[in-house]
Amino acid sequence: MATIAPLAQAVSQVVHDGDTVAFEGFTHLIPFAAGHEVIRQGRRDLTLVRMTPDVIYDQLIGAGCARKLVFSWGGNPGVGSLHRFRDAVQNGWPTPLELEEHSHAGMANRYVAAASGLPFAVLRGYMGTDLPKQTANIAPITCPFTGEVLTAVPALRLDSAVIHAQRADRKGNVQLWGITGVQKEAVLAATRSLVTVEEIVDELEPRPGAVVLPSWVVDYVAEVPNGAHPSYAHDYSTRDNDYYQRWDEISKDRESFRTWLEGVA
Amino acid sequence: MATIAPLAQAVSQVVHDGDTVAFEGFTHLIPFAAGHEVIRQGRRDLTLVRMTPDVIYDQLIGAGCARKLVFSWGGNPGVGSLHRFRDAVQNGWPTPLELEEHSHAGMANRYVAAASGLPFAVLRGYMGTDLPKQTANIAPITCPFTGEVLTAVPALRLDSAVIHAQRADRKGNVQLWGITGVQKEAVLAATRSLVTVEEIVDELEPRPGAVVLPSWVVDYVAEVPNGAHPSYAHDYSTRDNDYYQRWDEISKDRESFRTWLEGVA
Amino acid sequence: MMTVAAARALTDGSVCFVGIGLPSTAANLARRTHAPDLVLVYESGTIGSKPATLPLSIGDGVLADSADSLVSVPEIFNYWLQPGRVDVGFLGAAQLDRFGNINTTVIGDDYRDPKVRLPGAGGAPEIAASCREVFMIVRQSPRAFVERVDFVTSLGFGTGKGDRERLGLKGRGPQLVITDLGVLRPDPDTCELTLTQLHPGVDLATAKAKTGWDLRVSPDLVTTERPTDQELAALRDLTA
Amino acid sequence: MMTVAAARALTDGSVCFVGIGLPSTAANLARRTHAPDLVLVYESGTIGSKPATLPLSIGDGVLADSADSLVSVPEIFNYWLQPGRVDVGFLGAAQLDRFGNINTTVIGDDYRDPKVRLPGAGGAPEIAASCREVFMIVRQSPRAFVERVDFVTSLGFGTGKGDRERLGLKGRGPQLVITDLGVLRPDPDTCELTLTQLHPGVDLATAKAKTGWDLRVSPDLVTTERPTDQELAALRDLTA
Repeated sequence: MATIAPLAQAVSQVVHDGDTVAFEGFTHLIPFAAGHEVIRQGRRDLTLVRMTPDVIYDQLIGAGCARKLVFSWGGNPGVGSLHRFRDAVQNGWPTPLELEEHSHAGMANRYVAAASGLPFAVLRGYMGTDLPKQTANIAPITCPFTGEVLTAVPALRLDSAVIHAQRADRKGNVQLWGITGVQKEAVLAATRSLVTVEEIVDELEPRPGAVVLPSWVVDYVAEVPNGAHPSYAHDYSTRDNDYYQRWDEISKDRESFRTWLEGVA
Repeated sequence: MATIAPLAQAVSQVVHDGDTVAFEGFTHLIPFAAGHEVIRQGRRDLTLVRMTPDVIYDQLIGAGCARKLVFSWGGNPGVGSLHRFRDAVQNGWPTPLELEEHSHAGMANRYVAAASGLPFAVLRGYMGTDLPKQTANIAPITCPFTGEVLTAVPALRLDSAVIHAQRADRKGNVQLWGITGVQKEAVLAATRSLVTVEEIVDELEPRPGAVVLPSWVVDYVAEVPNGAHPSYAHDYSTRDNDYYQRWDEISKDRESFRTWLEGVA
Repeated sequence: MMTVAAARALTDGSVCFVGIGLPSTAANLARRTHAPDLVLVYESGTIGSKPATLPLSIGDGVLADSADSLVSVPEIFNYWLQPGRVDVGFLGAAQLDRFGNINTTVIGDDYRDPKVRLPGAGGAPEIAASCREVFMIVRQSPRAFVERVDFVTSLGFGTGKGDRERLGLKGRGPQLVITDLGVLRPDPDTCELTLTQLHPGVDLATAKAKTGWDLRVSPDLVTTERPTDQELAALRDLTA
Repeated sequence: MMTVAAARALTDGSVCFVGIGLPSTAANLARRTHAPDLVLVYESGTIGSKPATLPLSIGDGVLADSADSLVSVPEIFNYWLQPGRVDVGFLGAAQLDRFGNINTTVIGDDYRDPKVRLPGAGGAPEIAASCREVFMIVRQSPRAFVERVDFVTSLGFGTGKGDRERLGLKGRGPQLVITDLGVLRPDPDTCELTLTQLHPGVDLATAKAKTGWDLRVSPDLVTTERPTDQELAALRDLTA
């Protein structure tokens, strides 16, 4: 059963130094507040995992929390590049960042394999690209029935997963809707999980398109209204596109980033 | 785009002699009316596919439509055995019935592989059981990363799939809710598909838990109110448990079955 | 008695994968007595169902309407059962042998020409493989409790201790067999099913006579406690 | 002009896998002009989105609210893209070579020490592999249109005709490259991208100068028709 706790306590219980951790969200419901708490708690040596590392990952990388990034697309959606990510990859600032790079289809299937308790997943992917030359864990696999050669990728098992959702009930059952991405898979792939929610309610009224994660697969729930800002929570808030634009400016040089970072702590 | 047509026409377009065909439904939304139409049209040599072949498959088998059954659990749910199925297997009446037998997990993953355009699926399954001795298409597969041995099953590609749903709109987009089983996978695994629906509406209003199949993956839609009877359509009808009980009596001997069959035609 | 004994075996807060029939009745009885937070998972895709009336099939609407979460059939097997998230899998059997192997496929030696064709595997092989523990409910008779099952539909302990581990199965296998006469548990050293409990009024000779193998009996054989008034009332309520 | 030309290339009723930016604008323009039944699929899991305003990201709420069906990200890749159900995949590129290979990963020869680190693959490798056809929208410049891409993120025709078939890819690859200067199509015999169309007011010398390889020109080179008033109005409406 999930424990309902304040954000700082929940983060300290779930995200530890050296963890392989995903803060998932596909443009929608990105757990920014939890990410900022990880920065405040000074976590180090994280292997950050995400299909679409965006501004929150740029912030975690710039703050020196990460040693490795496992990902498939790293950018500031609709704006451009992630400057802290680039600075880490190109110049090793503030620390070098190891990369493990996949395609979206590969990453999604790696989460599915982990959520399914399988050691690997099979897909039609990566064929003819240079990705397998740079990423060790992409392997050919032969169909035992047809002889066709496909691609295998290993399960993406996580120490911890952090997501944001619209609601939880008092027992810790979690409900999210709108674009739900790979959040269910990330939670099911993780040993420890934390869900920040817009609000805790008495009862989760059924909703079209809603995903419900039962309390017994969630470890911590923290009530953090607007915890996805500047991303959004469908039916609660809209995306703060200005923030994403401003981030381009803030993150461009190390000095303005440092000033921003002092504001978080 | 799906064509909206009367049941008889839709069935004749979708289900052909010799087809590998699934009439899917997991206790709920079983396409009985379409199955009876297949009996009326006198289809032969069908390879019937389903996780839970129940009364409608007993009827199709007794009527001599099938030469083979691919399945994981064949019974009259809550009542007992399928007598026509038993008579075909044990006595070859009215024609011998070849069996290809899997577990639910195997069948579900075979549908998933076909829906995903993959030649096979991987699962933890069948280990230590006698099923692989009797079913040719279960094979060991080794994880290229860990060396662990798992089980592979081939994709279950269908010539035709028939399901029942609550609603379609006039463009042929289909909406079903409640227990949705493997119906999406069956339609996506098939070359041709038919969906019978309780009603055709102007607009599909979003519903909690609803699966929507867009018109462009459905071939035919036929409006058949109560087309799942004696099974049920969530929010439209309840399961006719008496029918299932009565079927036990009707199907027990060939004579009473023949009388029933004359009533269908 | 069988249903009450099965219900008692379920710990509050645990997650239980339930088939229809006696397992479903037992699990719902447990929910209404000592285990209100028992999580019921049905293979039709309902997670956390809280049916007010007993479902007649695993696809009943009442299971869907009262569920915390409703998912597809592939998802229930892949995301929920396969990774070992379920504490207890509840199974029945047409035949069961001394090592807890289960047959629900065919009676007779020849699969191609069976004496009796049974429904088949359903979800059982993977329930037996992946749940942390398996509880079984089977009526005891020499025809059901056999020396060797005609067909291994779902694995218990195979030929004895160590087989499950060799095959890489994560669950601990059948830990409890509840019959109309008593309760059997696997011997910790050999994994042979051993009678550890007799229901009130049942004598040992009957239990042995209704077992198709030379039944081992635990030195600590106890008698099952009689159903309480509360249990009987809840059961009546449920099956009314 | 680039957006209008791209929109025109989309056939009504076809299914289009759309990335954000110009592809999304072009697809929505097509929906508002000649192709009202164009089906837009976004990798965030929205199938049949009909946004009233242009989305700023592929995860905008407007895409979810207006979709016929909303599915998970694994499902969109596995059930919808991978089996080849999508007619047209729309892609951009940082670098593109004469055989339509795409780079969105790194600029520079050394992956470990790149000159410029780009966002990476995203959905593109499998879009390029599995869609029946791929349309590309790329601004023409010698830095973008290169002899050989520094990194093959997504495969076009590899080293030429036959490579896709040898790798078992089902889609036909890049069939159309729309630039700010004109349109390129693969030569049927060699699969080399060949200029088949120039936009109004663009001369051939400019197109050649802005291409980093020795650009082949079709003998049947035509001029793109000017945007109609209706197209321009719809585009203004969309981007207002």
